[in-house]
Amino acid sequence: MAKLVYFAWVRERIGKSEEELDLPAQVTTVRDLLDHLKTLGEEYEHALQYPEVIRVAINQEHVEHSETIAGAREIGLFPPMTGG
Amino acid sequence: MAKLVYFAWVRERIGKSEEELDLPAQVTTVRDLLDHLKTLGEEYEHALQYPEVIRVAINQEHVEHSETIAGAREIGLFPPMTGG
Amino acid sequence: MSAPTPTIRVQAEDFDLPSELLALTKGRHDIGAVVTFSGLCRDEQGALSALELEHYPGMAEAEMTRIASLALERFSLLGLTAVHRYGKIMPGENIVLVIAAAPHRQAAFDGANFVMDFLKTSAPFWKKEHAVDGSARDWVSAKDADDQAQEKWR
Amino acid sequence: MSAPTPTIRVQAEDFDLPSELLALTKGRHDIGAVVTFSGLCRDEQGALSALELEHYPGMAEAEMTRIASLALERFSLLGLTAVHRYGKIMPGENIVLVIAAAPHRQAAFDGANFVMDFLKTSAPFWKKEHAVDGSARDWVSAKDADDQAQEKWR
Repeated sequence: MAKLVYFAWVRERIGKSEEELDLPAQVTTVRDLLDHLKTLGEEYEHALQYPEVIRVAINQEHVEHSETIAGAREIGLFPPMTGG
Repeated sequence: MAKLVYFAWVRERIGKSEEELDLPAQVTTVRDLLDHLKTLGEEYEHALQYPEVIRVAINQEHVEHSETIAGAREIGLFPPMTGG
Repeated sequence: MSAPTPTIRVQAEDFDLPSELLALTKGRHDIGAVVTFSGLCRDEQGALSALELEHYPGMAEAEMTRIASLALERFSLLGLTAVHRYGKIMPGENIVLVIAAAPHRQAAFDGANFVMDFLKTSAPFWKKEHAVDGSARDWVSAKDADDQAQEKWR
Repeated sequence: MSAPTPTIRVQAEDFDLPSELLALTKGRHDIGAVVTFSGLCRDEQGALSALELEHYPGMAEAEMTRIASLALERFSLLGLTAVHRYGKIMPGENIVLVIAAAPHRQAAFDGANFVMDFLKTSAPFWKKEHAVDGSARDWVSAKDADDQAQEKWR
């Protein structure tokens, strides 16, 4: 089980701010996760249409898409940041 | 007649903060002025020993040593600035 | 000497620059330069009625602390404060505050500038614009210029 | 659009950063970034009892206005304030304040930084140090680093 949290337009398009998901064993990297989520419905497809722009944090730290998700308690998906 | 004003260690070494001086006709540039002042006594010599470090303002605007002093109402002599 | 601990806060309420400044500098005689940066909500020539700031609680504080610690060490700062607001913010209101204190001026300028550049691109905040006519509510797009601004510190 | 008029003051008394900040930004919705720089008197690890600031009355204001006008135009600033004190200043006290307001952050940082670099090398102020033991009263030497800092804006 992985806890997923969504922010900004990723959250709006998926339609929820967080969820717990059972992930298939072959989903091992962030890139695998994004590909998998896109199969879960058109709201996910809409949110993750251009996966290369999606920023990802594991346990609240930025990671690359090539990173493994092994040991992740919390995975955050969001657009590029626009604070400051 | 030119009004001369002195600041910081130039003022301290000359021993006054301002004076009016009659300048010889051949004193036409700032450099001439500095050379002339050095002949007026050892306090001037001490203040202007290294004329290249002396900053000069004519009518309260910075000028180079090659500048003419014609038309100067007020000539300021001082060390490099250390404000801010 | 270890770097000082930064003051980091993420909050809905406004901040008070004078109080933050005083907290950082009071009673100290080793600080020669303090730079403050305030980011404010502009109304975009009257088109914008408000900004809504969303953030990733926990991670926002963690990233700001990480960025502040980098700046403290890199520029040998004597103190650093960073406060970022979230929620609805009206034109003219404060969004973000950074204060950097140092013995000399360039370190204070660079420290505050560095923190702002990294906050923009790394701290998990997102801005949504509310139009005056109520029609559009668009998420602000990230700017290439912000990524480039971050590059200047490499 | 012509550049705004800078606020320039040379004074013996302390200044109040919050009041100056408010005067520059109050009621405005076009300012997105404000950078303040405060220069303070350091005690040099306890060796310094005070600074004495001498200035060239009239020319100090004129040079500060000239520098401020250059910055307003070069960085398209929305507002600029520069206040410089003279007379005796104790450790921990303010010496100089610069505030730059702009639509975006880099212009505000650059505006304040530019003004400080030029104030250091062009505004007619001179600092004399008073030692704690009363023995030495030395004029501060101009720094090559300050001339170099000014060069970066060429």
